Amino acid sequence: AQDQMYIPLISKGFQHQFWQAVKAGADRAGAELGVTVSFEGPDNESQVDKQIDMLAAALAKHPAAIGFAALDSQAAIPLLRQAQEADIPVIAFDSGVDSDIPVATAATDNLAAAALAADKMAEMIGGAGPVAVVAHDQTSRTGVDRRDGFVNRMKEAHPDVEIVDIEYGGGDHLQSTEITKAILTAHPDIKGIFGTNEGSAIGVVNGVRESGVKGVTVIGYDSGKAQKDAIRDGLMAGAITQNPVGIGYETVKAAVAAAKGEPVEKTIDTGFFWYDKTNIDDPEIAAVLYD
Amino acid sequence: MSATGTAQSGTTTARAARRSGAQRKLLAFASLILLVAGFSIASPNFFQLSNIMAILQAASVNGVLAVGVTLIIITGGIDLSIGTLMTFCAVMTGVVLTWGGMPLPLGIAAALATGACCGLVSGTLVAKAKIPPFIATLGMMLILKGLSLIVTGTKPIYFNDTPSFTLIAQGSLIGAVVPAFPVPNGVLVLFVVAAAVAWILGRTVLGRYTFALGSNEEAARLSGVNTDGWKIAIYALAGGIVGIGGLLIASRLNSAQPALGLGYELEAIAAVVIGGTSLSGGRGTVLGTLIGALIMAVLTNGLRVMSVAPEWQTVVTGIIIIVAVYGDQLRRGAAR
Amino acid sequence: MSATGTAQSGTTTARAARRSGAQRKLLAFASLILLVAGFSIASPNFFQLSNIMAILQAASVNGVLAVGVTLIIITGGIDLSIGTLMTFCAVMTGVVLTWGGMPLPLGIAAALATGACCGLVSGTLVAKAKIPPFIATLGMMLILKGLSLIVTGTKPIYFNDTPSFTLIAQGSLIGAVVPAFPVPNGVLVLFVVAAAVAWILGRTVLGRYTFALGSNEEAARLSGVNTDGWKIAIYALAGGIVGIGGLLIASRLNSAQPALGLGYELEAIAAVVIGGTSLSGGRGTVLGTLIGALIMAVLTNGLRVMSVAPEWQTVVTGIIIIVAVYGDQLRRGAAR
Amino acid sequence: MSELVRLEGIDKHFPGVHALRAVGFDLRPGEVHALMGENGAGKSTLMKVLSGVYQPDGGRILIDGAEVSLPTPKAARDLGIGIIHQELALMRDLTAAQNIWIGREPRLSFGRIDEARLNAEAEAIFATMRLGIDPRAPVAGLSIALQQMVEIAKALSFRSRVLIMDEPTAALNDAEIAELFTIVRRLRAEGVGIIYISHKMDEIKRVADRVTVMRDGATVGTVEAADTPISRIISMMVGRELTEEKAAIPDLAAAPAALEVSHLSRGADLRDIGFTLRKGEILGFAGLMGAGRTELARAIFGAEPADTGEIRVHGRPVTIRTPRDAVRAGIGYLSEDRKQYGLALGLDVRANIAMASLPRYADRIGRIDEGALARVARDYIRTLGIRTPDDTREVRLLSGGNQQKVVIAKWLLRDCDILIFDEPTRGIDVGAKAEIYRLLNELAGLGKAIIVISSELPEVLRLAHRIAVMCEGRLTGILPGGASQEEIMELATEGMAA
Ligand SMILES: Nc1ncnc2c1ncn2[C@@H]1O[C@H](COP(=O)(O)OP(=O)(O)OP(=O)(O)O)[C@@H](O)[C@H]1O
Ligand SMILES: Nc1ncnc2c1ncn2[C@@H]1O[C@H](COP(=O)(O)OP(=O)(O)OP(=O)(O)O)[C@@H](O)[C@H]1O
Ligand SMILES: [Mg+2]
Ligand SMILES: [Mg+2]
Repeated sequence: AQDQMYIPLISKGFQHQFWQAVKAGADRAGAELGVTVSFEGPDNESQVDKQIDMLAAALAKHPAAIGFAALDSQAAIPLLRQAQEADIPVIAFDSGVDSDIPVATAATDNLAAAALAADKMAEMIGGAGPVAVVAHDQTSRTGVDRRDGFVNRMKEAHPDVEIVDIEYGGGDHLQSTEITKAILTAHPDIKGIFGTNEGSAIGVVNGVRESGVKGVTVIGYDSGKAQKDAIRDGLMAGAITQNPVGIGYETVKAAVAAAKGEPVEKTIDTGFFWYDKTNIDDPEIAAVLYD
Repeated sequence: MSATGTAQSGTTTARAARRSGAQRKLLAFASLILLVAGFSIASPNFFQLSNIMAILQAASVNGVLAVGVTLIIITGGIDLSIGTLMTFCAVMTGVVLTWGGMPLPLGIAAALATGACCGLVSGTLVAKAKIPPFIATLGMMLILKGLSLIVTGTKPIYFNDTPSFTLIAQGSLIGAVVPAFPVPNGVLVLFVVAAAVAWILGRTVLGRYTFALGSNEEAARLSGVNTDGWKIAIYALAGGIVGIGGLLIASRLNSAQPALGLGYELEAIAAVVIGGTSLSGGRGTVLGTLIGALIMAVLTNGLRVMSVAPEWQTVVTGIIIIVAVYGDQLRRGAAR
Repeated sequence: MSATGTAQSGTTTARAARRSGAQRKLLAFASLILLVAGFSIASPNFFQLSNIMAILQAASVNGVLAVGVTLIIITGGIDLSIGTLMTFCAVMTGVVLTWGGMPLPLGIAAALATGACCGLVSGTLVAKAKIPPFIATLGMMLILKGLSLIVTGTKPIYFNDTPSFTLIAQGSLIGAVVPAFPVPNGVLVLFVVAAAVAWILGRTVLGRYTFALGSNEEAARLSGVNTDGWKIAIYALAGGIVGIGGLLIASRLNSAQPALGLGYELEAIAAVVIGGTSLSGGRGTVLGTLIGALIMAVLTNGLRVMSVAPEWQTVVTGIIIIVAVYGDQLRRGAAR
Repeated sequence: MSELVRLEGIDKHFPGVHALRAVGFDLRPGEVHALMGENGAGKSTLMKVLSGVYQPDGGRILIDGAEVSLPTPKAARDLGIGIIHQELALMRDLTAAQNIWIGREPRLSFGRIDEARLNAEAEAIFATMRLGIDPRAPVAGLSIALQQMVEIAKALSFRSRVLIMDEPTAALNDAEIAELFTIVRRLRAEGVGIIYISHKMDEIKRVADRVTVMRDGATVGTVEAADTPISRIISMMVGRELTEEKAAIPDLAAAPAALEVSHLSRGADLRDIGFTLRKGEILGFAGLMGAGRTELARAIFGAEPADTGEIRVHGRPVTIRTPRDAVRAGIGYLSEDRKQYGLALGLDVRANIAMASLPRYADRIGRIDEGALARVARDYIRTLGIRTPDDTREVRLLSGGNQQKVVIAKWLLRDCDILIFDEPTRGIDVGAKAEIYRLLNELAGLGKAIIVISSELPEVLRLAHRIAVMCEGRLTGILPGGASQEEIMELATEGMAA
């Protein structure tokens, strides 16, 4: 097995559906290209140092290349430099690394994706009214980008939509449920709520359902069975999905190419998509959804 | 003559102790009322039936976990594994109901049995292998966390095939009878569990030995009590109760989320301690734990309803936990 | 004759006691060696200088936190706030160095002072307000978590303007002298801190009172010891040590990450207990804690290097923690 | 006569201690067999072997002539062996009745406890002991004496054929001791065999039929109590003759006052107490249990400061809010409950002796001079005859009496001018008692001012230069050293609601 090319992917997590989809894509590429892929990430997106330790352990294994989804790109620079010195190409995935060390980046533009969610939200609530955000994290790149992408777009393009509350549920379904119920209590006139990842979005759906409030537009992020069901049932108006399988697949593909010394594209935009009741079964969308 | 003197002082002390105990509980209750009153004044949206129900509902999972761990804390132990055990129980219910396609009662039994078995393991590690509870349950916490992910393949298990499953926490038996009072079943479950455990603690042999273990385990052993056996039984019982918590959360989320659970243990333990149960064992009440869980739920909900910035919510929660226990401490000091 | 008898048996006991104590430590050390040996056989990549250094580096932050909390645990207390305090100290260093543009020593002083002050607050809550350590430090944990986010505005503070800052943990003084042995400074710091605390515990009045508090606080108080004062001092010292941990992690990450820290307290406490320190207070060693922290770091790294699936890593870690402590328990039982 | 219990060649080692060396012992039905010996002689260890707590390394245990093994306390109890342990083994958070019936609760269906019956039966036992303890009172709220009574009640409730009493009277006053002896005699009449351990020599003559003496883990011999003089038993115990007589009472009228207490009050426990303690004086405090002597000592020492009142030390007024203030003012306090308040049981002998004087053995940066500490610790181990292998042994492993000596050593090392000894000889053997008496006299001779609180009147009479008597929180009078027991008792019960 040692003869096979070995490529570890250090992600931002592994327990969540999203990361499992990335892993699935990476595994698929690994199988197709005949390389060994491992996939690992810390428990939550604040554990920057745990991720660094994982990167260090990965380097110790003398891999052919490394895939890395930096929780904090600056913090990882010394180890990335170490990789560079050892001639181990680094592929950034999910979000970029502020450095020229990664030879390629396969990522979603979370800011733009969340802005799209804002546009959809504004459209559905008639361009005005109070809305809230249940975000999954206050400090991580993805949490911040999705929140800011949504909030800034509202401010710029939909000034009559007021963001009355932003809360953080850690992506925990239950916490996000309670948060949503509290938001609905505090702002009975709320028109819409945006949940910034799968756990948050499901929490919002649960919260709205449990409090029995009608007419709140829920927009989610990512995919998953519960989210797809909610969209089909009309509990969720729609959601943004990234292409995690594609991210994983492209990352490994680029890593293999880089390890072989072949040229790779500097940025691989894996894209994002809006999906709702109407297009959920389109082949193009169904391909990027996962559960 | 000395006998009468003694008798008098004896009775007085007992009466004083009982009175101060009741007072203390009343005062802990007062903290709760104070919080509720404060939030009601601060936000008109707070004191509404729907929000009160939301708070009770929010307290239900943590409350059940806290009631379970109260038993263990009274023995002088601690259980860090309750959060991930809750999840593991939910997962096993999912395995039985969704994967196995079995009927609901078997799913419920699966959660309880899983909880009890894991509790049995923890209890055995503590009682027989003499591993300190902190470490035994820390190990179990990690093991169960991993097992949930392994069993599910890190994917949630949904209960869509068992539609009645969501009724466990979300339906309202009481609401069906008294529509004006739609108490969710989850809350009902919490109160039933609390009442049952209070009864066990106050009336049964198991309860007596729970206090005895926490008060002076060696003395209990020298008195011929099978301390190891009872301790294992108590951990198993607590595990079973955590299994009920697993059912509640799975029912509320209509799914078993394998990555959930870490951190729930501290919240439950906090509720227990706020409720006046001593971490050094030997004393504690279920009613106190219930009030503790409610205090935490009111606090969290109230700060959110007031739209306090999330980072300040954390700070205020920390301060209020300290202040609540400080108040309790003052009262105790005064009683002493 | 009885006198000589006593004297003789005296020396034997003392020697036996010393031997069993030394044996125990040796055997805890043996667990560590066993783990290292196992991983070395299982994976050729494990036992390499660079990986050993990575392990030591990984152990350094947790090790420093664990050494700090060892002091508190020996007094019979516990500190759940060390994780978020570490972060808060890092943040304050960031404020002083990056925002304030002050020189490096002031940044270091800021971390230590922040740690000591917060320790002082915790200590005062415990000693004066008589709040159980679990609750006092749980409250502090939440307060400090919130404060870090508030101070930073939830954004990391980078130390790019103070390039030498990264040297605190990442440079290698030893490597500069002995290039074949590039021990990172973070590791050096860990060993220096451990040696200093071991000295304090073993040789000074503060150390003696640390044990006395954990063994019987009331007896110490009735001997005229200012127990409250010393307890506060111990919490403050532990806080200062956590401040060092904050410096190390900030230096490793070249940034103060405001959301970090939750969960680190359990890991540190686990290292302490694996190292043989009793959570009920009165006994413990820094050497044990050091070994405990190394065991945890070796375990985590080794499983990763062996490419064990992450969910299985968790399970195996849980099992090994239990087994390690069980081994220690067996030895103690035998020694008893 | 048939034998109830026979122990043959019992051997028991602890790490570094050969606690029992081929001990033999026998007990007949209907006798009280006293087991005597110095602190650390191995009495409690032998009894723990007989009650299934410890497993012997060698030897045989015969019950009714048949060899048995006693792997657990329960096994022993099932054979009819009950024990009152020397160290209180109560669950402080449970009530008196709950403690008595722990492990044998009367049950209803579903594992429910018949609490009413439990309390009623406990009350019945208390009634036979002529005690008015409320069975529903949590044990933590009872005084040590009452806790001891609960232990005794518990042992009685077993209706054992063999009842071991390990120093049951250490914490009792005379009235209660008399009560206990009534019970003992009744049990003896019922054919129960009783093994009775005590350091109070007069009790032998009062209840014992035979006496077995142990020394250094071995039996010295067994004698009939009736025809053996106490002095003979003492010399068997300590291996030499003890001569003790009361030292002459010095005339201290001119001596300067060391401690002056005036109008000291705290709630209902202490009411307007005033007295003067002179340099070189031993002031005895007598009173019934609960009279408030301990409360007074704790108030003076700042453990639970008084509400009002003035304390002067060497003529200067001092404010004492904490024990630290008291120690700084030169006051030392040896509490009546050494385990809870006197010792850090998990620490070694040296650390405990040093506890009150540590700063004196440290330099400016707080570094301890262990060498010097070890030297003084060994000095005290020698002069007080503390039976310990060395000064680095954990105190919890010492026998009770030796633990007490460690506390005494702590205060001697601190070199206080004023020493308050609360029940200083509780659980201490005759030899050591004599040494402590000698020591107290010596200290007084050196000009120390000493308060001795004791529930044993003979002890007060023997030691004190003057005797203060308390009753219900008030100081009812101070008598000269030569006072009679009757005079003291009169003051001790003065004004009590009879
Ligand atoms: N668990 C133990 N471990 C080690 N040594 C012990 C233990 N228990 C007792 N010893 C030692 O055994 C000896 C006998 O102790 P034991 O308690 O039987 O004495 P004792 O005769 O009851 O004394 P006392 O009158 O003071 O109660 C002592 O030297 C004591 O230190
Ligand atoms: N049975 C009891 N229950 C509760 N408190 C008691 C009891 N007996 C005594 N006390 C408390 O102790 C106080 C006085 O007891 P203290 O121990 O000071 O008396 P003492 O004279 O030292 O007697 P002792 O011989 O027991 O040491 C009482 O005023 C009361 O507050
Ligand atoms: Mg004894
Ligand atoms: Mg007293």
